[in-house]
Amino acid sequence: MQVIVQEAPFDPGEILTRFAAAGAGAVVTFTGVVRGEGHLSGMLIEHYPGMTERAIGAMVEDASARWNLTDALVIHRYGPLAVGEAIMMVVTASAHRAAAFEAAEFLMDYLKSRAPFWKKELGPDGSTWVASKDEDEAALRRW
Amino acid sequence: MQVIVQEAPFDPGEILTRFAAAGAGAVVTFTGVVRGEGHLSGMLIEHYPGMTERAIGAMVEDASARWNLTDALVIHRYGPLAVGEAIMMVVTASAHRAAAFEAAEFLMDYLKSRAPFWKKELGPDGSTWVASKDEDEAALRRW
Amino acid sequence: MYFAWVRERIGVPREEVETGAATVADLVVELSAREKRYALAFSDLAALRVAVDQTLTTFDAPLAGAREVAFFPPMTGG
Amino acid sequence: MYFAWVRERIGVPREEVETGAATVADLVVELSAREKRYALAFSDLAALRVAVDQTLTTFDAPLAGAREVAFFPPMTGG
Repeated sequence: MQVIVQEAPFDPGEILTRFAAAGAGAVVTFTGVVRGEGHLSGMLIEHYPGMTERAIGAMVEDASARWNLTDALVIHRYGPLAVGEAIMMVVTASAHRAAAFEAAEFLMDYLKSRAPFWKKELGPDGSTWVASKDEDEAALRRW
Repeated sequence: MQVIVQEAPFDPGEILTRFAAAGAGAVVTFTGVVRGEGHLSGMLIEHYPGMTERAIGAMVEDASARWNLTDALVIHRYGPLAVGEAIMMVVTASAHRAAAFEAAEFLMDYLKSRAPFWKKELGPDGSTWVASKDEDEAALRRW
Repeated sequence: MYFAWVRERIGVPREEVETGAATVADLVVELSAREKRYALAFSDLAALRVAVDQTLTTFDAPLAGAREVAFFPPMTGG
Repeated sequence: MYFAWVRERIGVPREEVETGAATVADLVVELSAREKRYALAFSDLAALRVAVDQTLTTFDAPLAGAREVAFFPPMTGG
Protein backbone atom coordinates (compact mmCIF):
# COMPACT_ATOMS: atom_id res chain seq x y z
CA MET A 1 0.00 0.00 0.00
CA GLN A 2 1.46 3.33 -1.00
CA VAL A 3 0.50 7.01 -0.73
CA ILE A 4 2.44 9.56 -2.76
CA VAL A 5 1.80 13.32 -2.67
CA GLN A 6 4.12 15.20 -4.99
CA GLU A 7 4.47 18.26 -7.17
CA ALA A 8 6.31 16.47 -9.98
CA PRO A 9 4.46 14.85 -12.92
CA PHE A 10 4.11 11.06 -12.93
CA ASP A 11 3.49 8.44 -15.61
CA PRO A 12 0.19 6.53 -15.08
CA GLY A 13 1.21 3.89 -17.64
CA GLU A 14 4.44 3.08 -15.86
CA ILE A 15 2.52 2.57 -12.61
CA LEU A 16 -0.07 0.29 -14.23
CA THR A 17 2.64 -1.78 -15.91
CA ARG A 18 4.25 -2.33 -12.50
CA PHE A 19 0.95 -3.39 -10.90
CA ALA A 20 -0.04 -5.67 -13.81
CA ALA A 21 3.33 -7.43 -13.60
CA ALA A 22 2.69 -8.22 -9.92
CA GLY A 23 0.03 -10.67 -11.14
CA ALA A 24 -2.85 -9.97 -8.76
CA GLY A 25 -5.58 -11.17 -11.11
CA ALA A 26 -7.54 -7.92 -11.24
CA VAL A 27 -6.08 -4.41 -11.41
CA VAL A 28 -8.30 -1.29 -11.57
CA THR A 29 -6.96 2.21 -12.14
CA PHE A 30 -8.55 5.64 -12.10
CA THR A 31 -6.61 8.52 -13.60
CA GLY A 32 -7.75 12.14 -13.32
CA VAL A 33 -6.50 14.44 -16.08
CA VAL A 34 -6.64 18.25 -16.40
CA ARG A 35 -9.30 18.94 -19.02
CA GLY A 36 -8.82 21.75 -21.52
CA GLU A 37 -12.52 22.60 -21.72
CA GLY A 38 -13.53 26.19 -22.30
CA HIS A 39 -10.31 28.12 -22.47
CA LEU A 40 -8.65 26.69 -19.40
CA SER A 41 -4.92 27.03 -19.57
CA GLY A 42 -4.15 24.91 -16.53
CA MET A 43 -4.80 24.26 -12.88
CA LEU A 44 -3.22 25.11 -9.56
CA ILE A 45 -3.70 22.66 -6.69
CA GLU A 46 -3.24 23.77 -3.11
CA HIS A 47 -2.93 21.18 -0.36
CA TYR A 48 -2.41 20.85 3.38
CA PRO A 49 1.01 19.19 3.81
CA GLY A 50 0.96 16.58 6.51
CA MET A 51 -2.80 16.31 6.76
CA THR A 52 -2.97 15.21 3.10
CA GLU A 53 -0.76 12.18 3.64
CA ARG A 54 -2.56 11.37 6.92
CA ALA A 55 -6.04 11.61 5.43
CA ILE A 56 -5.22 9.55 2.34
CA GLY A 57 -3.32 6.99 4.42
CA ALA A 58 -6.44 6.51 6.57
CA MET A 59 -8.59 6.05 3.43
CA VAL A 60 -6.25 3.39 2.06
CA GLU A 61 -6.29 1.60 5.44
CA ASP A 62 -10.09 1.70 5.46
CA ALA A 63 -10.20 0.28 1.93
CA SER A 64 -7.77 -2.50 2.88
CA ALA A 65 -9.94 -3.41 5.86
CA ARG A 66 -13.13 -3.54 3.79
CA TRP A 67 -11.87 -5.33 0.66
CA ASN A 68 -9.40 -8.11 0.07
CA LEU A 69 -6.71 -6.16 -1.74
CA THR A 70 -3.27 -7.46 -2.60
CA ASP A 71 -2.03 -3.90 -3.15
CA ALA A 72 -3.20 -0.33 -3.58
CA LEU A 73 -1.68 3.02 -4.48
CA VAL A 74 -2.82 6.62 -4.40
CA ILE A 75 -0.71 9.29 -6.05
CA HIS A 76 -1.86 12.92 -6.08
CA ARG A 77 -0.08 15.99 -7.38
CA TYR A 78 -0.17 19.56 -6.11
CA GLY A 79 1.12 22.85 -7.50
CA PRO A 80 0.76 24.00 -11.11
CA LEU A 81 -0.56 21.53 -13.68
CA ALA A 82 -0.87 21.93 -17.43
CA VAL A 83 -3.87 20.85 -19.52
CA GLY A 84 -3.57 17.14 -20.37
CA GLU A 85 -1.40 16.31 -17.36
CA ALA A 86 -2.43 13.60 -14.91
CA ILE A 87 -3.66 15.09 -11.61
CA MET A 88 -3.89 11.89 -9.61
CA MET A 89 -4.27 8.14 -9.87
CA VAL A 90 -5.76 5.37 -7.77
CA VAL A 91 -4.71 1.75 -8.32
CA THR A 92 -6.26 -1.27 -6.61
CA ALA A 93 -5.21 -4.90 -7.06
CA SER A 94 -7.18 -7.93 -5.93
CA ALA A 95 -7.88 -11.55 -6.82
CA HIS A 96 -11.45 -10.49 -7.64
CA ARG A 97 -12.70 -7.78 -9.96
CA ALA A 98 -15.59 -6.64 -7.75
CA ALA A 99 -13.22 -5.89 -4.84
CA ALA A 100 -10.80 -4.00 -7.09
CA PHE A 101 -13.60 -1.89 -8.62
CA GLU A 102 -15.36 -1.13 -5.33
CA ALA A 103 -12.17 -0.20 -3.49
CA ALA A 104 -11.13 2.13 -6.33
CA GLU A 105 -14.53 3.88 -6.32
CA PHE A 106 -14.47 4.14 -2.53
CA LEU A 107 -11.03 5.75 -2.62
CA MET A 108 -12.08 8.16 -5.38
CA ASP A 109 -15.23 9.22 -3.53
CA TYR A 110 -13.24 9.94 -0.37
CA LEU A 111 -10.40 11.69 -2.20
CA LYS A 112 -12.92 14.05 -3.83
CA SER A 113 -14.41 15.33 -0.57
CA ARG A 114 -12.11 14.34 2.30
CA ALA A 115 -8.53 14.82 1.12
CA PRO A 116 -7.33 18.40 1.73
CA PHE A 117 -6.77 19.54 -1.83
CA TRP A 118 -8.24 22.65 -3.43
CA LYS A 119 -8.27 23.12 -7.19
CA LYS A 120 -8.01 26.49 -8.86
CA GLU A 121 -8.71 26.67 -12.58
CA LEU A 122 -6.59 29.07 -14.60
CA GLY A 123 -8.28 30.72 -17.57
CA PRO A 124 -7.86 33.75 -19.82
CA ASP A 125 -10.00 35.89 -17.48
CA GLY A 126 -8.19 34.97 -14.30
CA SER A 127 -8.46 32.07 -11.91
CA THR A 128 -11.37 30.48 -10.06
CA TRP A 129 -11.53 28.11 -7.13
CA VAL A 130 -13.38 24.96 -8.15
CA ALA A 131 -16.59 24.63 -6.12
CA SER A 132 -17.31 21.34 -4.38
CA LYS A 133 -20.30 19.43 -5.75
CA ASP A 134 -23.27 18.26 -3.71
CA GLU A 135 -23.18 15.00 -5.67
CA ASP A 136 -19.62 14.37 -4.45
CA GLU A 137 -20.72 14.70 -0.85
CA ALA A 138 -23.75 12.50 -1.61
CA ALA A 139 -21.48 9.85 -3.17
CA LEU A 140 -19.96 9.18 0.28
CA ARG A 141 -23.28 7.95 1.61
CA ARG A 142 -23.16 4.69 -0.28
CA TRP A 143 -20.12 3.43 1.67
CA MET B 1 -14.01 3.18 -29.62
CA GLN B 2 -11.82 0.17 -30.32
CA VAL B 3 -12.10 -3.62 -30.02
CA ILE B 4 -8.94 -5.70 -30.35
CA VAL B 5 -8.85 -9.51 -30.19
CA GLN B 6 -5.34 -10.85 -30.58
CA GLU B 7 -3.00 -13.68 -29.64
CA ALA B 8 0.03 -11.45 -29.05
CA PRO B 9 0.83 -9.93 -25.64
CA PHE B 10 0.05 -6.26 -25.09
CA ASP B 11 1.29 -3.57 -22.70
CA PRO B 12 -1.49 -2.21 -20.42
CA GLY B 13 0.70 0.71 -19.35
CA GLU B 14 1.30 1.86 -22.91
CA ILE B 15 -2.46 1.86 -23.54
CA LEU B 16 -3.23 3.84 -20.36
CA THR B 17 -0.53 6.40 -21.20
CA ARG B 18 -2.18 6.95 -24.58
CA PHE B 19 -5.64 7.40 -23.05
CA ALA B 20 -4.41 9.69 -20.25
CA ALA B 21 -2.69 11.91 -22.82
CA ALA B 22 -6.00 12.34 -24.67
CA GLY B 23 -7.14 14.45 -21.70
CA ALA B 24 -10.66 13.16 -21.11
CA GLY B 25 -10.82 14.11 -17.43
CA ALA B 26 -11.47 10.61 -16.06
CA VAL B 27 -9.89 7.39 -17.32
CA VAL B 28 -10.72 4.01 -15.76
CA THR B 29 -8.92 0.78 -16.65
CA PHE B 30 -9.45 -2.82 -15.70
CA THR B 31 -6.64 -5.29 -16.41
CA GLY B 32 -7.04 -9.05 -15.96
CA VAL B 33 -3.81 -10.93 -15.28
CA VAL B 34 -3.08 -14.70 -15.22
CA ARG B 35 -2.70 -15.59 -11.56
CA GLY B 36 -0.09 -18.15 -10.50
CA GLU B 37 -2.17 -19.47 -7.61
CA GLY B 38 -1.86 -23.16 -6.72
CA HIS B 39 0.61 -24.57 -9.19
CA LEU B 40 -0.86 -23.09 -12.32
CA SER B 41 1.71 -22.87 -15.07
CA GLY B 42 -0.41 -20.89 -17.49
CA MET B 43 -3.68 -20.57 -19.33
CA LEU B 44 -5.06 -21.41 -22.75
CA ILE B 45 -7.89 -19.27 -24.08
CA GLU B 46 -10.15 -20.54 -26.84
CA HIS B 47 -12.43 -18.13 -28.65
CA TYR B 48 -14.97 -17.97 -31.46
CA PRO B 49 -13.37 -15.85 -34.20
CA GLY B 50 -15.85 -13.45 -35.74
CA MET B 51 -18.46 -13.77 -33.03
CA THR B 52 -15.97 -12.47 -30.46
CA GLU B 53 -15.42 -9.19 -32.28
CA ARG B 54 -19.17 -8.88 -32.97
CA ALA B 55 -20.22 -9.55 -29.40
CA ILE B 56 -17.66 -7.18 -27.87
CA GLY B 57 -18.42 -4.53 -30.47
CA ALA B 58 -22.10 -4.65 -29.47
CA MET B 59 -21.16 -4.32 -25.77
CA VAL B 60 -19.03 -1.24 -26.48
CA GLU B 61 -21.89 0.28 -28.50
CA ASP B 62 -24.31 -0.40 -25.63
CA ALA B 63 -21.91 1.24 -23.17
CA SER B 64 -21.50 4.28 -25.44
CA ALA B 65 -25.28 4.66 -25.67
CA ARG B 66 -25.75 4.45 -21.89
CA TRP B 67 -22.86 6.60 -20.71
CA ASN B 68 -21.27 9.76 -21.99
CA LEU B 69 -17.88 8.36 -23.00
CA THR B 70 -15.24 10.21 -24.96
CA ASP B 71 -13.50 6.94 -25.79
CA ALA B 72 -13.38 3.26 -24.88
CA LEU B 73 -11.22 0.25 -25.67
CA VAL B 74 -11.48 -3.48 -25.09
CA ILE B 75 -8.48 -5.69 -25.82
CA HIS B 76 -8.66 -9.44 -25.18
CA ARG B 77 -6.09 -12.12 -25.89
CA TYR B 78 -6.57 -15.74 -26.90
CA GLY B 79 -4.19 -18.69 -27.20
CA PRO B 80 -1.51 -19.63 -24.67
CA LEU B 81 -0.80 -17.19 -21.81
CA ALA B 82 1.91 -17.39 -19.16
CA VAL B 83 1.43 -16.63 -15.47
CA GLY B 84 1.71 -12.87 -14.90
CA GLU B 85 0.68 -11.93 -18.43
CA ALA B 86 -2.25 -9.59 -19.06
CA ILE B 87 -5.30 -11.48 -20.38
CA MET B 88 -7.43 -8.49 -21.26
CA MET B 89 -8.03 -4.83 -20.56
CA VAL B 90 -10.97 -2.45 -20.60
CA VAL B 91 -10.44 1.32 -20.80
CA THR B 92 -13.18 3.95 -20.52
CA ALA B 93 -12.70 7.70 -20.77
CA SER B 94 -15.26 10.33 -19.80
CA ALA B 95 -15.56 13.84 -18.45
CA HIS B 96 -17.06 12.32 -15.28
CA ARG B 97 -15.70 9.61 -13.00
CA ALA B 98 -19.05 7.91 -12.34
CA ALA B 99 -19.64 7.34 -16.07
CA ALA B 100 -16.11 5.99 -16.57
CA PHE B 101 -16.41 3.59 -13.60
CA GLU B 102 -19.90 2.35 -14.45
CA ALA B 103 -19.14 1.79 -18.13
CA ALA B 104 -15.97 -0.16 -17.25
CA GLU B 105 -17.88 -2.39 -14.80
CA PHE B 106 -20.69 -2.91 -17.33
CA LEU B 107 -18.18 -3.97 -19.98
CA MET B 108 -16.40 -6.30 -17.56
CA ASP B 109 -19.64 -7.96 -16.44
CA TYR B 110 -20.66 -8.58 -20.05
CA LEU B 111 -17.22 -9.75 -21.14
CA LYS B 112 -17.22 -12.34 -18.34
CA SER B 113 -20.45 -14.04 -19.42
CA ARG B 114 -21.30 -12.93 -22.95
CA ALA B 115 -18.07 -12.77 -24.91
CA PRO B 116 -17.24 -16.18 -26.49
CA PHE B 117 -13.99 -16.97 -24.69
CA TRP B 118 -13.26 -20.15 -22.75
CA LYS B 119 -10.37 -20.36 -20.32
CA LYS B 120 -8.43 -23.55 -19.66
CA GLU B 121 -6.03 -23.57 -16.73
CA LEU B 122 -2.81 -25.48 -17.19
CA GLY B 123 -1.42 -27.16 -14.08
CA PRO B 124 0.99 -29.92 -13.13
CA ASP B 125 -1.82 -32.52 -13.17
CA GLY B 126 -3.19 -31.54 -16.56
CA SER B 127 -5.59 -28.90 -17.73
CA THR B 128 -9.09 -27.89 -16.62
CA TRP B 129 -11.75 -25.75 -18.26
CA VAL B 130 -12.62 -22.87 -15.95
CA ALA B 131 -16.26 -23.16 -14.82
CA SER B 132 -18.51 -20.14 -15.16
CA LYS B 133 -19.67 -18.63 -11.88
CA ASP B 134 -23.28 -18.04 -10.87
CA GLU B 135 -22.19 -14.69 -9.44
CA ASP B 136 -20.95 -13.61 -12.89
CA GLU B 137 -24.35 -14.36 -14.40
CA ALA B 138 -26.02 -12.58 -11.47
CA ALA B 139 -23.79 -9.52 -11.99
CA LEU B 140 -25.53 -8.85 -15.32
CA ARG B 141 -28.84 -8.26 -13.60
CA ARG B 142 -27.80 -4.88 -12.22
CA TRP B 143 -27.56 -3.32 -15.69
CA MET C 1 -19.04 -25.50 -34.58
CA TYR C 2 -17.99 -26.71 -31.15
CA PHE C 3 -15.91 -24.96 -28.52
CA ALA C 4 -14.11 -25.83 -25.27
CA TRP C 5 -15.12 -29.17 -23.73
CA VAL C 6 -17.97 -29.59 -26.22
CA ARG C 7 -15.35 -29.58 -28.97
CA GLU C 8 -13.19 -32.04 -27.03
CA ARG C 9 -16.08 -34.49 -26.48
CA ILE C 10 -17.27 -34.37 -30.06
CA GLY C 11 -13.72 -34.54 -31.37
CA VAL C 12 -13.89 -31.91 -34.11
CA PRO C 13 -14.00 -28.10 -34.01
CA ARG C 14 -16.42 -27.84 -36.94
CA GLU C 15 -18.27 -29.93 -39.48
CA GLU C 16 -20.75 -29.56 -42.32
CA VAL C 17 -24.18 -30.97 -41.50
CA GLU C 18 -27.12 -31.23 -43.92
CA THR C 19 -30.25 -31.22 -41.81
CA GLY C 20 -33.96 -30.75 -42.03
CA ALA C 21 -34.16 -29.91 -38.32
CA ALA C 22 -36.55 -27.03 -37.68
CA THR C 23 -34.94 -25.80 -34.45
CA VAL C 24 -31.63 -26.03 -32.60
CA ALA C 25 -33.25 -28.56 -30.22
CA ASP C 26 -34.25 -30.73 -33.18
CA LEU C 27 -30.69 -30.62 -34.48
CA VAL C 28 -29.41 -31.70 -31.05
CA VAL C 29 -31.79 -34.71 -31.08
CA GLU C 30 -30.70 -35.61 -34.61
CA LEU C 31 -26.98 -35.46 -33.79
CA SER C 32 -27.40 -37.27 -30.46
CA ALA C 33 -29.12 -40.18 -32.25
CA ARG C 34 -26.26 -40.37 -34.72
CA GLU C 35 -23.31 -41.22 -32.44
CA LYS C 36 -22.59 -41.65 -28.74
CA ARG C 37 -20.05 -38.78 -28.63
CA TYR C 38 -22.83 -36.33 -29.58
CA ALA C 39 -25.25 -37.83 -27.05
CA LEU C 40 -22.52 -37.42 -24.42
CA ALA C 41 -21.74 -33.81 -25.34
CA PHE C 42 -25.44 -32.87 -25.44
CA SER C 43 -26.51 -34.86 -22.35
CA ASP C 44 -27.12 -31.73 -20.23
CA LEU C 45 -28.44 -28.86 -22.30
CA ALA C 46 -28.63 -26.61 -19.22
CA ALA C 47 -24.82 -26.65 -19.21
CA LEU C 48 -24.67 -25.57 -22.86
CA ARG C 49 -25.08 -22.37 -24.80
CA VAL C 50 -25.82 -22.01 -28.47
CA ALA C 51 -25.22 -19.34 -31.12
CA VAL C 52 -26.87 -19.23 -34.53
CA ASP C 53 -24.96 -17.21 -37.12
CA GLN C 54 -22.74 -15.80 -34.35
CA THR C 55 -25.60 -14.52 -32.21
CA LEU C 56 -26.36 -16.05 -28.84
CA THR C 57 -29.80 -17.63 -28.80
CA THR C 58 -31.88 -20.39 -27.17
CA PHE C 59 -32.46 -24.05 -28.06
CA ASP C 60 -35.94 -23.37 -29.41
CA ALA C 61 -34.53 -20.97 -32.05
CA PRO C 62 -35.51 -21.83 -35.65
CA LEU C 63 -32.79 -22.98 -38.07
CA ALA C 64 -34.42 -21.79 -41.28
CA GLY C 65 -31.75 -19.97 -43.27
CA ALA C 66 -29.07 -20.50 -40.62
CA ARG C 67 -25.55 -21.01 -41.96
CA GLU C 68 -23.55 -21.46 -38.75
CA VAL C 69 -24.59 -23.10 -35.48
CA ALA C 70 -22.18 -23.20 -32.52
CA PHE C 71 -22.43 -25.17 -29.27
CA PHE C 72 -20.30 -24.35 -26.26
CA PRO C 73 -20.28 -24.17 -22.44
CA PRO C 74 -21.04 -20.90 -20.59
CA MET C 75 -18.44 -18.32 -21.56
CA THR C 76 -15.54 -17.43 -19.25
CA GLY C 77 -14.05 -14.28 -20.71
CA GLY C 78 -12.63 -11.25 -19.01
CA MET D 1 -3.77 27.93 9.02
CA TYR D 2 -5.89 29.01 6.06
CA PHE D 3 -6.28 27.41 2.66
CA ALA D 4 -7.72 28.30 -0.76
CA TRP D 5 -10.04 31.35 -0.79
CA VAL D 6 -10.03 31.52 3.03
CA ARG D 7 -6.28 32.08 2.84
CA GLU D 8 -6.75 34.68 0.10
CA ARG D 9 -9.36 36.63 2.10
CA ILE D 10 -7.40 36.59 5.32
CA GLY D 11 -4.17 37.36 3.48
CA VAL D 12 -1.81 34.96 5.23
CA PRO D 13 -1.39 31.19 4.96
CA ARG D 14 -0.68 30.76 8.67
CA GLU D 15 -0.26 32.74 11.89
CA GLU D 16 0.35 32.23 15.59
CA VAL D 17 -2.65 33.04 17.75
CA GLU D 18 -2.74 33.06 21.55
CA THR D 19 -6.33 32.42 22.55
CA GLY D 20 -8.47 31.45 25.50
CA ALA D 21 -11.26 30.27 23.17
CA ALA D 22 -12.84 27.03 24.36
CA THR D 23 -14.05 25.85 20.96
CA VAL D 24 -13.39 26.43 17.28
CA ALA D 25 -16.60 28.50 17.12
CA ASP D 26 -15.33 30.72 19.96
CA LEU D 27 -12.05 31.22 18.09
CA VAL D 28 -14.00 32.23 14.96
CA VAL D 29 -15.94 34.84 17.00
CA GLU D 30 -12.72 36.15 18.52
CA LEU D 31 -10.94 36.48 15.14
CA SER D 32 -14.01 37.98 13.43
CA ALA D 33 -14.17 40.73 16.09
CA ARG D 34 -10.52 41.49 15.53
CA GLU D 35 -10.49 42.61 11.88
CA LYS D 36 -12.87 42.89 8.94
CA ARG D 37 -10.91 40.42 6.75
CA TYR D 38 -11.61 37.68 9.32
CA ALA D 39 -15.28 38.62 9.60
CA LEU D 40 -15.48 38.41 5.81
CA ALA D 41 -13.74 35.05 5.58
CA PHE D 42 -15.88 33.58 8.38
CA SER D 43 -19.20 35.15 7.31
CA ASP D 44 -20.71 31.84 6.18
CA LEU D 45 -19.55 28.97 8.35
CA ALA D 46 -21.66 26.49 6.33
CA ALA D 47 -19.25 27.11 3.45
CA LEU D 48 -16.24 26.33 5.64
CA ARG D 49 -14.55 23.24 6.98
CA VAL D 50 -12.19 23.02 9.92
CA ALA D 51 -9.41 20.67 11.00
CA VAL D 52 -7.84 20.56 14.46
CA ASP D 53 -4.37 19.04 14.55
CA GLN D 54 -4.84 17.78 10.98
CA THR D 55 -8.07 15.94 11.68
CA LEU D 56 -11.37 17.07 10.15
CA THR D 57 -13.81 18.15 12.85
CA THR D 58 -16.78 20.42 13.56
CA PHE D 59 -17.04 24.01 14.81
CA ASP D 60 -18.12 22.90 18.28
CA ALA D 61 -14.86 20.96 18.76
CA PRO D 62 -12.88 21.93 21.91
CA LEU D 63 -9.51 23.63 21.48
CA ALA D 64 -7.94 22.44 24.74
CA GLY D 65 -4.45 21.17 23.88
CA ALA D 66 -4.84 21.94 20.16
CA ARG D 67 -1.66 23.05 18.40
CA GLU D 68 -2.89 23.56 14.86
CA VAL D 69 -6.26 24.79 13.61
CA ALA D 70 -6.98 25.04 9.89
CA PHE D 71 -9.90 26.71 8.08
CA PHE D 72 -10.71 25.99 4.46
CA PRO D 73 -13.56 25.55 1.93
CA PRO D 74 -14.93 22.08 1.11
CA MET D 75 -12.16 20.01 -0.42
CA THR D 76 -11.94 19.39 -4.16
CA GLY D 77 -9.42 16.59 -4.53
CA GLY D 78 -9.33 13.67 -6.94
